[in-house]
Amino acid sequence: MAILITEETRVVVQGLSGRIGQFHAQEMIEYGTRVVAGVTPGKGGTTVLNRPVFNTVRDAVEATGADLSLLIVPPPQAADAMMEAADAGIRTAVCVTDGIPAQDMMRVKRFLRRYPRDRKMRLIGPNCAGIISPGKGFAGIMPPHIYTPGRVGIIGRSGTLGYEAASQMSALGIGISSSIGIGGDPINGSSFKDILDLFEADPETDAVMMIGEIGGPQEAEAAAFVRDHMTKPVAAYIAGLAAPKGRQMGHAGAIISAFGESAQEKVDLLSSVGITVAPHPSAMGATVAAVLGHKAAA
Amino acid sequence: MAILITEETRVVVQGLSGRIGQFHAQEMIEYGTRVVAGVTPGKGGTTVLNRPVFNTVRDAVEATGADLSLLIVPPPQAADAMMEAADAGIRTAVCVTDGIPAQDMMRVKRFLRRYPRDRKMRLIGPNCAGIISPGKGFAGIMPPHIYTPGRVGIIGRSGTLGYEAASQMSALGIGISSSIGIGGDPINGSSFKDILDLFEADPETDAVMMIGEIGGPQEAEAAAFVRDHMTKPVAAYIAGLAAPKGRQMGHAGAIISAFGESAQEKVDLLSSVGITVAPHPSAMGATVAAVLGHKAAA
Amino acid sequence: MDIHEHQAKEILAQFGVPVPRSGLAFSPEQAAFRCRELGGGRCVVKAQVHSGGRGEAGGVKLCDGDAETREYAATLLGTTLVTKQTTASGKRIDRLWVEEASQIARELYLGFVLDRKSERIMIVASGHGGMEIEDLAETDPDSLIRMVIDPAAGLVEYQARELSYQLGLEGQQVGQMVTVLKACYRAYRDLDAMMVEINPLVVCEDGALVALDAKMSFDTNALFRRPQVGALRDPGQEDPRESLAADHGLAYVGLDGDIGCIINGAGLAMASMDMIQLAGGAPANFLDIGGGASPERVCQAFRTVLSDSNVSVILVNIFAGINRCDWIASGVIQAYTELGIAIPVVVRLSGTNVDAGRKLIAESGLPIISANTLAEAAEAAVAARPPALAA
Amino acid sequence: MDIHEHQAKEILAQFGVPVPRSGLAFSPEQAAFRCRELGGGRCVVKAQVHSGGRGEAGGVKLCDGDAETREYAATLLGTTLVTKQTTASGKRIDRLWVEEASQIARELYLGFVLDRKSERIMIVASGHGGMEIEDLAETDPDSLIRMVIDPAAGLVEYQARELSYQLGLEGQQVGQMVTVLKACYRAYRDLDAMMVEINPLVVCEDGALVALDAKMSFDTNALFRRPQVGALRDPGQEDPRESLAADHGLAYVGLDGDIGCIINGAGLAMASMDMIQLAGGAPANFLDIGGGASPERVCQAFRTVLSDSNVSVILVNIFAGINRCDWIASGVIQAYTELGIAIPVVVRLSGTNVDAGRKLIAESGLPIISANTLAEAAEAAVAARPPALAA
Repeated sequence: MAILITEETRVVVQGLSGRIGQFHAQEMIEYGTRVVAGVTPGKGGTTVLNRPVFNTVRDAVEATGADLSLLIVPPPQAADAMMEAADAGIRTAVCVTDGIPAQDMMRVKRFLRRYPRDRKMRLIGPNCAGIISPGKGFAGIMPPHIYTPGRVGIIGRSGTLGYEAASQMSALGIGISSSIGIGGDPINGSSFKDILDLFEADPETDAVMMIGEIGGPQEAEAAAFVRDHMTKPVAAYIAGLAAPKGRQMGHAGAIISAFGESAQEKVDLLSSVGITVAPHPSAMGATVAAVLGHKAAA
Repeated sequence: MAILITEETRVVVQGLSGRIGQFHAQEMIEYGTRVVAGVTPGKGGTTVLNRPVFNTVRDAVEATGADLSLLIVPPPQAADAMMEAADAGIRTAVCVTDGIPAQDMMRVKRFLRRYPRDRKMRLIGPNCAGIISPGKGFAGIMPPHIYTPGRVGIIGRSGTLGYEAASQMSALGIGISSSIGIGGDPINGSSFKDILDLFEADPETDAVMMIGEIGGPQEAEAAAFVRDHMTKPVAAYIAGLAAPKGRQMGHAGAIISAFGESAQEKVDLLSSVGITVAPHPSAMGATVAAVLGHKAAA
Repeated sequence: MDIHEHQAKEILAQFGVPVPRSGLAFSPEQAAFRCRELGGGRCVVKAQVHSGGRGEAGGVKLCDGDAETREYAATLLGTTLVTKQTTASGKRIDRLWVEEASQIARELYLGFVLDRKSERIMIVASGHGGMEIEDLAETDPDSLIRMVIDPAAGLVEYQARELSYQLGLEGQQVGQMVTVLKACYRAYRDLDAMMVEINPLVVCEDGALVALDAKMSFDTNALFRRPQVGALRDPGQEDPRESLAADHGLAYVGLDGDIGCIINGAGLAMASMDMIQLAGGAPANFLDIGGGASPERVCQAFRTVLSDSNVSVILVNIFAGINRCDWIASGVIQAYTELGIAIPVVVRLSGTNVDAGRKLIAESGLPIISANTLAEAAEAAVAARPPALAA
Repeated sequence: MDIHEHQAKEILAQFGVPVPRSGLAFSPEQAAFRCRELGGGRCVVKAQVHSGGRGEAGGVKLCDGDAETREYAATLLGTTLVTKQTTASGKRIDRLWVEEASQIARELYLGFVLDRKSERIMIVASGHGGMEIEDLAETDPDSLIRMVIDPAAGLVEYQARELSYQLGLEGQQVGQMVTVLKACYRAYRDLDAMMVEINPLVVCEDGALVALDAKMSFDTNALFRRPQVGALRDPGQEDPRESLAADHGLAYVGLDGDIGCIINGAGLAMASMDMIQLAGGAPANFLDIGGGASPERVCQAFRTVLSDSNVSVILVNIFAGINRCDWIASGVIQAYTELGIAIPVVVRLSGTNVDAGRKLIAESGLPIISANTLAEAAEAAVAARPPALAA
């Protein structure tokens, strides 16, 4: 099954006609992802990579049954594109765009709340590498071949650190069910908790690797969720032990601005609810291996 | 039981310190209504009519357990006062203020939607005469003594036409369980349908008199509700048979601007779902009597 | 509150709607000058009155050069224009709008209204502009596109694009239409409008979108916070009786009958009109004296009703809640004294202080016909009409 | 993006926040003139630097008359101010703000921030102003009032009143506070701020509210639509390396160690820093070269890192997704050629085009230390430091 994207998922790319959109769509198609359409306002009726391009997401959904949208659009248009996807009936939107104003994301999050639960779109990102279910399909900008198919889920804020985890796991022969990048912005569509919930329910996932970092309350929320609702083992790593307080570390969200937001405080909190935390980033793979062994022994 | 207001209801008056607020609060107290507090920003700590006045509705609710608020405040402050009441945990707000901008009401209606069902405030009005459960209490500006206690509910847009109905019924010996003025504005807090629902569920109400008028879609919605959900007999009168199309008849909402909004169209629609419609306004009492007889015969 | 076409265009242009080059003229000479300002060639001269249907009524004309413009302007100014939307007395033409002629390729309809069902602002648009929206709704309902705006999100850009594509716009026109839609929405929201209408919104032969005609009306309840809108009022376009009444806190609407009505409450006023009609009469007006009416306000109501020369009987129907029947009675008596009333007056009083009110009437010695119920009052009023009318 | 106190006050004043009379001065003479403009008596002279804690650091002084003002201004201008919030090198004082002295009865704290938990704008207020919010949170957490603003409704007036009463304000002050709160909220929302702070917001002895100090910072992601905010940037207050890096699309943060880092991705950069620390070293910087980095951008990253004279080793760690290892390798080689690198460089490449990249490095003949994993790379970097540092 995997989560969020499978062989069945019909993907539309918002921004397909752009150079970058086209490049990544090509990669996705080559990997076997079912890319069915593109959307670029004003380019309706054209074809890119043999896929029809529509003026609106609504048209694309009606014509192709697309249910997942990958958004590769410039920051000023990103919020509008996310709301358009939500209103057109897209189930999952993955936004890789970096540099979206925080108030635009506030607006998008509020907008998504107007839909009833069964019509509400799940937003992944922005400022994330995308999502992949190895061997099935991906929507994003990651190098797909570093991911070995398997039964461990990955959730991470950072793209490249997620690659690092996947490659460490592959080196140890550990495969991945799905890897989800939730993005490095202060306000993002889905939190660790939201994705942990999906992995907990996925019969093809046995354990989860969660890659957090300094700043923000989402790791603490994830800890509470793991304590109260997770039966599957969870490994974690928190980046930023060496980061000073009050300075923003690249990601708009990676800044320690409140009590409990430093890496050490997060490590302590995660450990306290039974999550196995990797002592350093080179031990991510080994920590997952240990957690899987622990599970086998249980 | 009656609906919305009983002997138990604890009433706070927003605008109690004003001349008009004080006048009507006095009337309410004399009638036996349990008026427990007033709210006037800046007058916190004072006393009016032997009732404590608070700066905020939240303070009043905390100190006195008020659950119904009567708003007698000027139009520019009315929207804010309604939102304050909703946020402070008031269950029912009755706003008599006339002349509130339509966009303020749009804002209030949207604001009320942010609360979950069990915390959502019911708003009656604006631009209404208020609500009364004869012999128990009232919140509004009506002359309470024209209402005889009994078992028929009244819902009306217009204040004076509601008095007319009540007095015709009294003259025929028909008493009233509760009379609810929903107001004459284009956007109001509660519709005919909302109040019909309450009367249907009230074991002390046997039948309902509904007084509509030209303009707006609420009578049509009420007709559908009566057809699908009402077991109690409903009588009705629609004012405005002599009103021309396109001219506003006093009430901001009383203007025929779309198909189905003329009095005759509404009469036909109500009749078609089994509602007994009074042929003229002097027959409102007689029509209720007929409906009650019909029920007795059923 | 309605405003003139040129005022609506000036407002919309400030918010970003493209409008033709144009200018206002209060005299034939000024109209000719405007024509020359625009290049001296073909221009459109439009009577500025608060009504639709001006074209069919002869209030809009394409003129060729300043001489024809002056001539046509002279025939219009100072006259009244009777359209199918005005009463038979029409609206006075005091100002003209002189506008460059556009090369029209397509006409669209665009309106923003308050939708009472969703309780939100709704866009109504059609690819067939130039017609009245009522006619469109009848003759080509399928061409009408409706789109509701979530007040929390505002008009979102994708919605504006979707609407543009549905109207068959393409290329640069889509971006222009998005601008027009957002401008209209902001004008509606920021100025507390009740209606914004651009009809027709034209696609010119060069592909540009232009608002050829525009209408706006405003929420009078919001004028306290929109003084700049209040300043646009043109009392010359209003029924003087309605203006006078409004200035005294009375809601008055003139009708075609002969029974003058003075009632408290809009619902009771409509019901009284219905009752008069049922009794075989015809109301001369709707009039709501409102709550807490003083004797002076009642007297002013009489003055307003009597300014309609068709009125042959007056019906006063009061069910007092926050009103007081004794004040009403005093007002009626005062009206007799001050206005020298020579036609029959029927008075029905009920509610607060009714006994005191009835006593005042009874003791006044005036030829007032008293009634106890709404039905009695309406029947008495119809019966009291002069024989010629009662036929 | 931070701005100066005087800029924040000018913005907030435009939105309706009352601020003291005051003026900007770039010279002692101008400062003295400002003092005379304010009446020539007591005034407050404040160093304009992007940092809190200026008072304790000697950057704010109450001066009595224009002579003292000139004298004090002369001691400040052109110097650097080191506060507990700046680095040891401090911030340069190029401008002063000369302000009328206020008669303070009470000091309040007022802040608007983005609350990541609710994902909304949050007001933080306290009846104990003048302290840093962090200190307040520690020493008097109960005095902190937090209020979240629903973006759909905006800051509603009753909320502002509730907050005012909670702060113990009364009478006219409540209305003034409502004005201040609404002004700050609008400024935050309309200009895409990330933080608005008035500390202290004082109640003067005459009862009036005045913003004595103000800070604003802005969302750099929104500068594309706020050119008026971008124009307020003062590069003189920024770390020149961070400015230079930002101009080339690099995210750079200077730190205290000696191992220069060139990494792609913020998470991997932080992880690499963690790994260096674990291996016994100390990172000299955070640097994210971003996605799709050209050889030129890599070369610029070297230039930025090398501008820090503490750097004794450079660690390049790339896990290429949308980057290409061959481009990275070319950039490293170009840096050797252009910059004459004399310190050890450790390179770890992984991901897209990794083989091509490694081949380029291997065939370059340069003394580059290659590593295969993150751990190897960090350990190699720590091991490559000069013996003195590696102690």
